[in-house]
Amino acid sequence: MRYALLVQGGPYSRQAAHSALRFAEAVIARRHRLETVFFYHDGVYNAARLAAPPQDEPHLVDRFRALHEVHGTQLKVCIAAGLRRGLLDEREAARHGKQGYSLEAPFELTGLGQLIDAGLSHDRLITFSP
Amino acid sequence: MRYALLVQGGPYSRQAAHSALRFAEAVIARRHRLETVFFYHDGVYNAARLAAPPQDEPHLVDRFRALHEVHGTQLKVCIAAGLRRGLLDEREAARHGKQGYSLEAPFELTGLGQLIDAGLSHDRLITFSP
Amino acid sequence: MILHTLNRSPTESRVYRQALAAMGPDDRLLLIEDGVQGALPSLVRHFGELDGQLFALREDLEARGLAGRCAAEVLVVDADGFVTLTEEADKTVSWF
Amino acid sequence: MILHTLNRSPTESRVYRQALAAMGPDDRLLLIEDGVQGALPSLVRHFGELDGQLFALREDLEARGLAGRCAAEVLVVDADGFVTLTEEADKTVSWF
Amino acid sequence: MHDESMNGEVLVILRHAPHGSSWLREGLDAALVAAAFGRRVTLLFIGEGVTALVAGQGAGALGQKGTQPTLEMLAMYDIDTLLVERQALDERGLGTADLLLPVTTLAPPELAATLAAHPLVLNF
Amino acid sequence: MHDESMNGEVLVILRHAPHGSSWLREGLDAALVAAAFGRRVTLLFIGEGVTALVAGQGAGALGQKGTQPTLEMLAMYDIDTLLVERQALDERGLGTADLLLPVTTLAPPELAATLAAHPLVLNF
Repeated sequence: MRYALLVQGGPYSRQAAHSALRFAEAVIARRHRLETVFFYHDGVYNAARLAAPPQDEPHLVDRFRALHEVHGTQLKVCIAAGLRRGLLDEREAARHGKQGYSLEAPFELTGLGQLIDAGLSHDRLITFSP
Repeated sequence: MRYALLVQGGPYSRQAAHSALRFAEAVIARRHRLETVFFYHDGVYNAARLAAPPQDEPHLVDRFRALHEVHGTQLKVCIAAGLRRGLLDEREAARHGKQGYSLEAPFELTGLGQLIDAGLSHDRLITFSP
Repeated sequence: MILHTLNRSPTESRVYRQALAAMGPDDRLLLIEDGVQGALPSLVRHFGELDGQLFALREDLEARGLAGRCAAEVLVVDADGFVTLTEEADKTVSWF
Repeated sequence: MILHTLNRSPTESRVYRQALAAMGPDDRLLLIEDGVQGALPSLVRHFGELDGQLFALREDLEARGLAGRCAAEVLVVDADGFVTLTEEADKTVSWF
Repeated sequence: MHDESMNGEVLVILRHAPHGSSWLREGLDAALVAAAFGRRVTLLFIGEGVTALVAGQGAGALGQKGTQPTLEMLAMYDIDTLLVERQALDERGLGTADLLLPVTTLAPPELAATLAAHPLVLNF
Repeated sequence: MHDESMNGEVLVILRHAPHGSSWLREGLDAALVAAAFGRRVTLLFIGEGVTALVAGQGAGALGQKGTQPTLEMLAMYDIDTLLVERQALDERGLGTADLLLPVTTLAPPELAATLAAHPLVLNF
């Protein structure tokens, strides 16, 4: 089956992102296709490129990135939720006259319409909330 | 009196930061001295320098910055809570081998000991939680 | 005397019971943010007998369209009154 | 058939009542994260009669030291079983 | 009452009050986007979410705009199926006359049917 | 029982379970730092927080380390006043024998006295 996940909790503050990654691995182990992870609400913080957790803790940003690199999972970050919370890619940073950026590929800023699309076009959408 | 605030909620996701800023203005209007705002838990996200909220919404990062500029309030961000969540100043970014930074002056990364100090040495500590 | 603040509605979160359990006989409870819903006449019973010790923040009531719907026994204060409550209390504890 | 997930303990949050109210006769409820506390024998009564429809996630029970303390009527599944539940359900709704 | 009009494609459940968190706003945004993309959208207000519909709301702390203006725009997006959990109104001493917009109230057994009838359910 | 040993300078109230959120960890961090700076620290576990003390915890999802190792280090920081709300244990069918560490249980009227006795109260 084609799965999409919706992650709404920030890293470290709540278990949601941990649960989503554990579920993602189990989905893949059962030979489903994990096509999309959509980040909304505080879930967008999972795309913060400067996250520096202690070395004896899982690095959530890297774990999500690995889903993309190994399994081709698309990592979509709601642009409206991201901008409010300071998650900008280079293009948005330039558009808002800011130096630097806080979100990098393979995470991509997209509209909420892609969440609706994923929810209707994938076989399953599973949500992990804070 | 000498006041300290503890802000534990992120901007936009919860009202905590809005409530803290409203309270801060009322404290100052009553001629108290607002010496310190300490950011912990998701409160550290209030220091995200790239935050780009819609123009018809309050810009919380700027509002906190104004407390420092106008009233000399110190804006202290818990370093452990910040690093996990991707809030690094230039020094920490360099120390972790990362390009760019996500937190800028007058916000400053400090240890949790400063929260304990503020709680014991100021006349009042008021907490705003998510 | 301790000032306790509560930012959750008693319909959604049971943290109000923790706040009540931790209150001394002279302590005060201030409802803020989503907590002001507890000031509605049909919900205020969750707080039992807190005569003269139960407050709600006016600005948060107004933002939610609840300013005119408060139970009579709730003392409504504005942000300035909130600061006064913190001046009068030895310390303030946040329940969330 | 809908799979509902719940990540809050019934002692802290009343969201479990919303989940129960929204469940159809064949729906299933899976306790995850802090929700697994509801599988304790003294708390499982909050879920009423959910014979064969109440599940709890093994990994979250184990992380909390609760794996050996579950009520007998709770069906314990691991992450693989969680995926199976989502395969079998038409859709999954998250309560938090 | 359950009727055909409840059988939209996307059900957005709103369970949070205005101002206290961004859940209500973000849920409404999801509903508006779905509608803008031509999907039939149903809103279901349960628990504290029913307070989103109380008339006479204002701006929040620091002048943050609330969700009342968004609710008043729903008709422009052809979102006109607003379902409200009757019990949640009762518990708060509210009636439909206290609300901003016309709604359909649901008794408890109708909730499950509403969830079952929509292919996509988003719970905020 | 309320006695002098409860009258530390810093009271840290822990109300959240391990793993589900970072509140417990961040509350314990605040306690350890206060103790490391030479303050007398009291821990008070109420509500769901009492589950932090259940024996036999493991790592969390993805191997995230839990808070049990931190709790086992408390004595090294001279944090030895661990107060637990008796009702919270009862509600969960737990007894002090189920817990990792020796604790003092408090009846409801003792909670307020504990808060009053500490100059600084941090509630997590």
